[in-house]
Amino acid sequence: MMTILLLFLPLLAALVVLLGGSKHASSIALGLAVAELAVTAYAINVFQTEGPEAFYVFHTWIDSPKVSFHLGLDGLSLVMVILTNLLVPLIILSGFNRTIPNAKGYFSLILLMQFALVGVFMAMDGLLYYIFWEVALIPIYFIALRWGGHNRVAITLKFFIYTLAGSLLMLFGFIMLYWYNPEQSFDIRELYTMVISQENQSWLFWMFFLAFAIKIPIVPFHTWQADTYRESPTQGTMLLSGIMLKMGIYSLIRWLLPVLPLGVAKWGQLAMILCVIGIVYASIIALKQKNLKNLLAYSSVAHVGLIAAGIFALNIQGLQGSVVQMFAHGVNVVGLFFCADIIFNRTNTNEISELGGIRNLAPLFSTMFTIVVLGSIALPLTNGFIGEFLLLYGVYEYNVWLSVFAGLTIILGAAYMLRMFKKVMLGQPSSYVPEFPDLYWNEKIVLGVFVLIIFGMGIYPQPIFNLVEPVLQDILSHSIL
Amino acid sequence: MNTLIYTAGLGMVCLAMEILDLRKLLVPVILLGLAVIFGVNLMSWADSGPVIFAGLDMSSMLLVDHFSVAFNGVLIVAAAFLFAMSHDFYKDEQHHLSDYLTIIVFILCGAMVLTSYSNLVMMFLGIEIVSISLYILAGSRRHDLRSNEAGMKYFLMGSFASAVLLFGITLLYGASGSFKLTEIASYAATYGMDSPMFLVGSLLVVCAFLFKVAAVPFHFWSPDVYEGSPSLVTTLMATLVKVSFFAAFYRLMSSGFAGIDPHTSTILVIVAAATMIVGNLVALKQINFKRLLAYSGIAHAGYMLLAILSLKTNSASALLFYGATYILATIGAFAVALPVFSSTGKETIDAFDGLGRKKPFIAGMLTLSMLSLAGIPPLAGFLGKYYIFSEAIHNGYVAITLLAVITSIIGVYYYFKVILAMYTKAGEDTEIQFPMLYSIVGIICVALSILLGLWPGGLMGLL
Amino acid sequence: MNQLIFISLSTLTIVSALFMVFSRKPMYSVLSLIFCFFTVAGHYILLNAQFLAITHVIVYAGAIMVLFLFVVMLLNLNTVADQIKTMGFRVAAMIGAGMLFLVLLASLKSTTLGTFSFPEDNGMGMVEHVGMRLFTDYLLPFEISSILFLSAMIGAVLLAKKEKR
Amino acid sequence: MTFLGLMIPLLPLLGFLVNGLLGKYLPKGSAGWIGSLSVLASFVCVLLIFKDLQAEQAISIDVFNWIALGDFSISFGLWIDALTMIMLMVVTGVGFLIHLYSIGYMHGDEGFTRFFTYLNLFIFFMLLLVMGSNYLMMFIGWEGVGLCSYLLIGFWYKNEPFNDAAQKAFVMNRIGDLGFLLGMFFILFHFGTLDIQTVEQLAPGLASNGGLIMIITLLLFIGATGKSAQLPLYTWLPDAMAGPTPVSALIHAATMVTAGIYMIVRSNVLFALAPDTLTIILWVGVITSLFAAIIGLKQNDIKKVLAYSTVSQLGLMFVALGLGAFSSGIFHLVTHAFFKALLFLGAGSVIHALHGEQDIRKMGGLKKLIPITYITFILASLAISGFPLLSGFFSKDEILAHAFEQNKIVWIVVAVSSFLTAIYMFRLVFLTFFNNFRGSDETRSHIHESPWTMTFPLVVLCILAVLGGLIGLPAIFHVSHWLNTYLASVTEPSAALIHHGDGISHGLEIGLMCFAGLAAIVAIYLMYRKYVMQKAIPESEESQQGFIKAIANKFYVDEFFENAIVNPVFKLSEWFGTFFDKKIIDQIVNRTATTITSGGQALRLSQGGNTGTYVLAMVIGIVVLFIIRLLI
Amino acid sequence: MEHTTQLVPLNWYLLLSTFLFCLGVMGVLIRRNAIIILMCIELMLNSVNMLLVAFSSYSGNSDGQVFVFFIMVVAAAEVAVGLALLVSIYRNLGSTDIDLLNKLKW
Repeated sequence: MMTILLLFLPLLAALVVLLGGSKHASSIALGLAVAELAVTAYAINVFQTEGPEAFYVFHTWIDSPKVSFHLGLDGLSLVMVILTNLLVPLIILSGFNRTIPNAKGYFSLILLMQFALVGVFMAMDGLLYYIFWEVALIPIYFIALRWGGHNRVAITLKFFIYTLAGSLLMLFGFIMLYWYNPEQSFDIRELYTMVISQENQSWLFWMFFLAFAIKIPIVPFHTWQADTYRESPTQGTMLLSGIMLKMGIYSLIRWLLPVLPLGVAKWGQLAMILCVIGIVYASIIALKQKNLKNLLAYSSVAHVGLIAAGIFALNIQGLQGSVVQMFAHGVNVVGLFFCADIIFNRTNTNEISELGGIRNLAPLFSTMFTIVVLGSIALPLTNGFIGEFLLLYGVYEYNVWLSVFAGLTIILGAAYMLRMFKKVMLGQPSSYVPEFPDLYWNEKIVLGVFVLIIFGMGIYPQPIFNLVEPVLQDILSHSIL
Repeated sequence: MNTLIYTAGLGMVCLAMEILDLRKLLVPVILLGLAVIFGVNLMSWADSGPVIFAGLDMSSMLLVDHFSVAFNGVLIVAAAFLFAMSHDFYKDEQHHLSDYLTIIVFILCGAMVLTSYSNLVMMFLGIEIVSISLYILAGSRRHDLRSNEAGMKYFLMGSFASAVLLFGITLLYGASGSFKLTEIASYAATYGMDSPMFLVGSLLVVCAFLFKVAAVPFHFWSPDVYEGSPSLVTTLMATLVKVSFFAAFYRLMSSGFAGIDPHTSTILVIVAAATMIVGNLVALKQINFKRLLAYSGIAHAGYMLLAILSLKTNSASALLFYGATYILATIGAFAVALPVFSSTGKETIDAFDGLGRKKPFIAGMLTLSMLSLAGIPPLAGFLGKYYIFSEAIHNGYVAITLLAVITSIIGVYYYFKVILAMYTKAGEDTEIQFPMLYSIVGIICVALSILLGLWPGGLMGLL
Repeated sequence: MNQLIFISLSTLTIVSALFMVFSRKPMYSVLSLIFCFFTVAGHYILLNAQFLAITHVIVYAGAIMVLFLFVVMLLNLNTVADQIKTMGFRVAAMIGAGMLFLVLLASLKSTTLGTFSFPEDNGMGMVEHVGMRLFTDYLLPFEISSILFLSAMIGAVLLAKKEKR
Repeated sequence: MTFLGLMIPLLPLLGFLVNGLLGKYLPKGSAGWIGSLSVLASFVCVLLIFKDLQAEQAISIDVFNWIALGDFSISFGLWIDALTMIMLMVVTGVGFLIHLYSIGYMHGDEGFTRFFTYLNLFIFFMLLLVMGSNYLMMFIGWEGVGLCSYLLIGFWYKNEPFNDAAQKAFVMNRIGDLGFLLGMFFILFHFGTLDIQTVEQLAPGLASNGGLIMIITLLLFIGATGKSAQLPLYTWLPDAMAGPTPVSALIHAATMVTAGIYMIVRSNVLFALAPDTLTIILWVGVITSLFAAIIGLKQNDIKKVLAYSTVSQLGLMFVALGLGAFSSGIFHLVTHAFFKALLFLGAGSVIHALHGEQDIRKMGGLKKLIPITYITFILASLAISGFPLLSGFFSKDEILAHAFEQNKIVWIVVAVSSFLTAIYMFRLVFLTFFNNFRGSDETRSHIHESPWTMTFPLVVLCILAVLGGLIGLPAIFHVSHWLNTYLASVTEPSAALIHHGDGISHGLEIGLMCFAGLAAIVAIYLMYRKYVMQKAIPESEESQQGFIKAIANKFYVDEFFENAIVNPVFKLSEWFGTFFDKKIIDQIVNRTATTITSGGQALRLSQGGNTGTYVLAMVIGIVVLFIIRLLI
Repeated sequence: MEHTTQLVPLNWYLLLSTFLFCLGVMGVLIRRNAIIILMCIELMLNSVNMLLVAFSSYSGNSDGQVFVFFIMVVAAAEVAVGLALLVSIYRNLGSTDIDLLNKLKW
């Protein structure tokens, strides 16, 4: 019941917002998203006392082929659901004080997106998972298409088709799995335990990996990303970067490693190298980006590259690091994009060369921005550090030289972030920044929460470790043969 | 059987109402009649079996089985949608209304014959009833040269294909000595592979069917005819007729040729591949909406050929489900397109410009229909594709399914062209008249699309 | 004897068909097709399908071809010779049709027709027998074809009738 | 004790939080006192612990389990032993004085509150660094002080070059940090823990794996070179002088830059097990010390001279470590903290008096105008130059003695560099305080001595700089070397592992001391003759030539880094960003799409509208299908 | 027919029909006049009819002959519709040349 409520409340909310009219759309949406957050909080409580069994939902959905409505909430899912349900209210709140045409549609799509994301994280049946995965794509596409920037049409279409291409390959992979499965079902428990020959796994690996790699994105499948992030409306970018790309990473852990261990054994090394190349490559590109959102997009590519690398390291440190870092990156990158939005909102530009001197005009904003930047460059005691430390250690256990190479991210990350910060915030105010009102109340709340999370997680990450430890151990036991 | 008779009777009633000058009641009466027929069809589900006609056992001619009843049901629903839309579509041609509607009723009869034949004679007659009626409808805008052209092209090529079909049937008859599917099947099972005449005949019949379902390289008629025909007729061709031909094709392959021999399967694989590629690729560059849907129809034919290839118990269900979802999505799209066309006077994609702002609800319907055609979950189109692909993979057609997956990615692009037009372009200020019946049809179609996407069991479990 | 008749009839059939296909004047084509149909009727008789032969003459030569003639004359098509397709296309068409013929022959050449025997004149082609078949086994298609006719009838009227405006 | 131990870092943190969160609600100027007193309170805690804690005792405080997963766990733990005590006293003691000084120095600055917020945060992180019980804790402090250094260098953020300097400092530190991080990975992987004490105990057991220990120590040393500004990662430190002068005194002289030395001494067993690493450290220290001293000769910015001096002195400390004389390194660290902090504060006082003027060519004759500053500054200069019996004399001499004992070449180079130290220091002193004022009269009229908050720390530090040597009097004075004794519990485990020289006789030691003292005096005299008697003033940059010009331009090291690393990376970034990413990778994606569409266009044209063609296509289709059928 | 007469091998009919069929195909391909094309299609149908009758007679199975009736029915309907279309086009276009019907393409 709990699970059902958790899943369907956002859908209901989306409908309510859609029918509620544009005038109060944002408030209604926020209220319902907070309600969902409250449900999540309650779910955490239940999880602590009763464990994952309390969330088990199983209904036969389609008889032939056997698809079941199988939902579950283990630690890993719970972490992702918390991330989603925590970020969505903040994302909605970030849209206050902004003029949004047809607000009811906008917020309703955001909530629809939340529904799909929660579904992705809770689905324990391959096809159900796939459906949620695809459904998540629709609202974000329309958000970007309807409310995006000037070049949105071509760019969002590219994004849509590119990611859909990956997804359809995954669908193909799932169908293959279905028929390889002697029980002929998509149930995750059976997929974990079934035996597939190395040959089949090795090409199935690419079916899945491509889908995830495009979504995450891992270099060289990243070229849709910067453009899409730039052209999407801020809330869209936040959804995309904060939660949606986590779908890919989550799926690597949940669906790729344990289902295709032999495939991972064969190709994991290559994937790992791709990830690590991506880290350095994207970091270097970020150094000289001229647009703030582009820079953040490339920094995101670098960060998620490291997360994915940690996963392919196939050890508990790497996996734990990736989960923690998913959460941390979700918060940080959303915070960064929100800061970019605050700047754009007041100056109408995101070109780095046109900005400067904001520090002086908006001290509170600057402080918050600084903290988010610090989180993102993984300063100890911020959330970014825990993840990055574990991830690099995971990679180190996998291969020393790769970890050296991947470790360059801490140098380059600092370089491009601080360079950006310097040019945007410090120095003398530029002509584009005649006046810069400090944070509005909603911005204060959003950034304030982010700052709290950044430090909270940085200082006491152990709850997340404890939540996901059993799941990750189980997944590792399936993925290392 | 009764279904067929009632339907034919309905056609007669239509003609009679013309004489009695009751045109205004025509559409309601037909819809009512279809409801009755749907009920009759449902009843024949339970006692499907040999067909008795005037005391004679006609089971060698028609066989009412679950397959035919299920398909008939889908076709009746599709026809009901078409009739509902015809009320407004033919508003300016009231004096011909009964003619058009009667012909459509007869097409439905032909389609029912196609779903349930058990004799090549019946198959041939079914095909011809549908085809000849369509030639008429395609060319029915007499003063429109494009309609004339569509009718003529369709007629010439269709007749040519009929001749090929007949030649094939003749050779089959020559080889097996019968037109009965059962006897042909037993012949095929015994000598099929050794009899050149049988092989040639079956190949020619297959070619004729490939023409009727618009598979490459027999597809050339379809874009031109779809474009030139009156839009409602295009809808009819794209939905009811296409699916009934597929049902007939499936019936022929499964009960006539007793499964599929490796040669035919290779040929069908090649044709399916070419169909998917050509259909999807050419659709990319279309600017006319009907033409776009024609190529989309070609592409979908490619996917449905996978179901023909698979030929297992489940693949009939898959075909039924796919056909139903395809019909729903296409009719849903046309329910929006028809009034837009008549309001703007254009049939190109830019007729939809700005619809997202002007009529968000209507635009939403079209969007969902397009998404269903593109196979995006949770709409039914996704599950349709999924079933077809799954069956094909299960039967070992992995490579062709992979191609189908890849081409369906391309497909997304052109479906989205329509969506983009609605939401990103400004468009002219022409007022879009949107009659009630279109909205009702659209809503029902989209609702059914969503419903089938969420609970496919109702339709999937039938066969 | 039979072979001789067959060969001569076939020659006439083929020649008239060729003339029909290649004649530039529609009227000549129609006339040669009518002639061709008569020769086909001859084949039917040769094959002991007497009733069919009669029907064939009545339906084809008597009705269909008259309709053709009527249209040709109505539309006054005989005044100018038909346009012909480009040379390239004609060559392609010849090759295409020739290839079709060759392929069909190649596929059919190994056919053994062992199950066929000499056609006895057992009255199979007479009107009683055919009538019996039509109204018993083939009753359903017979009735169904009426739908076809009805449809075609409506259509022909719909398409060809002059509008009163 | 535990409570006091906890309070040590928490008090500055509290100061930070109060200033940072409530700063704008508090009365103007109170931030300085809050900041200073919190550090003073912390210092008091340190003293209280020092009173009770025996040299060989240690306090271990586990705050909570920070990261526990799989087979390792890292606690958020503090560790206080003798070495920590020394560092704590330096950090909180000197830190407090500098806080106090800042109240006067920063008076009236619009970022007054912010300044103390950062400064307190710095103290907190520095305390974490020295108190951390495991390497990860140390790393928190390590990066945290880097952050504060960044924030404080770029304190005046409206000035673009200052921001560049701040960024440079952070990024260069990060290079070292990567080394540190990798070192930690090796430790964690092979020792299964990051707890420093455990690692030190386990290390001898793994000594047979010589390469491993060497890799670990080298990586840690890379971290140290970054933080402690050694070759080749030193260039950020001179630039870091962009920050307010108290920052230079606290962070870039007394505390943060010595973190590298602290870290190596902290892991002395590991380093002792890797003699090759020690040799590398030795030579890096030697070269840095000489190199920076030479550059210092020709600098005209009062703070730059001190900065290069710092680099040089840090090099000297690394020499000590490289020689295995860990406690000597610490000794010099402590005395250096005193006199270098004093020098910076004095320089700050000068700059304060001159309203921001930093060029020594525009100073002169200040000794009468700001006497307290003058006296303390000159005493500090004597101390750093190794003038006999001042603190620097003893600490430096101890290192020289170790060098002489082990490696004569090292001794010579180090002796030369200390000689140069005296030269550039007194060049600075004479140019600043002697002769006549060379600036404008307008400036001259405003020069006045600093307020007591600034002079008091000068005096206290001056006393320490003069007497600081007492904690480590050499054996020839027939008193026990207090520092060595005190640190024995820390350094003893490694002492056994290092092959020391045979030791040198008392006579030789006295000789060396005399030689060093004499050299300092000679140097001072030379400078006196040149700059006071001959009244020379340094030439302008344009007239310099050859080697002198190279020195004045810091051997073009910055330019070298700029052209060899930074610019290529930026070029690469532009190439990746505008060409490779857009024109290659993205084009592959886009071209796939355009190829498909143009394929669609081509196929579309096959649909020519001609029925004959369509039928022909059908016929050909049938033929082809038949042929396929016949062939297979 | 007497038994003594020499039999016509069934293959001959097969050959003749195939030839006529292909001739019809060729006619459809090379002619531009819709009426002639329609006639060529009739020719194709006739070739089929003939073969059907041949098979029917040779196998003593009257199904083929019955089928020919249905083909005739269909042919008649087809011709009726086709000629109606043709007349309709002729009214608009003034010609029956199908190569002029190329408004719908691409």
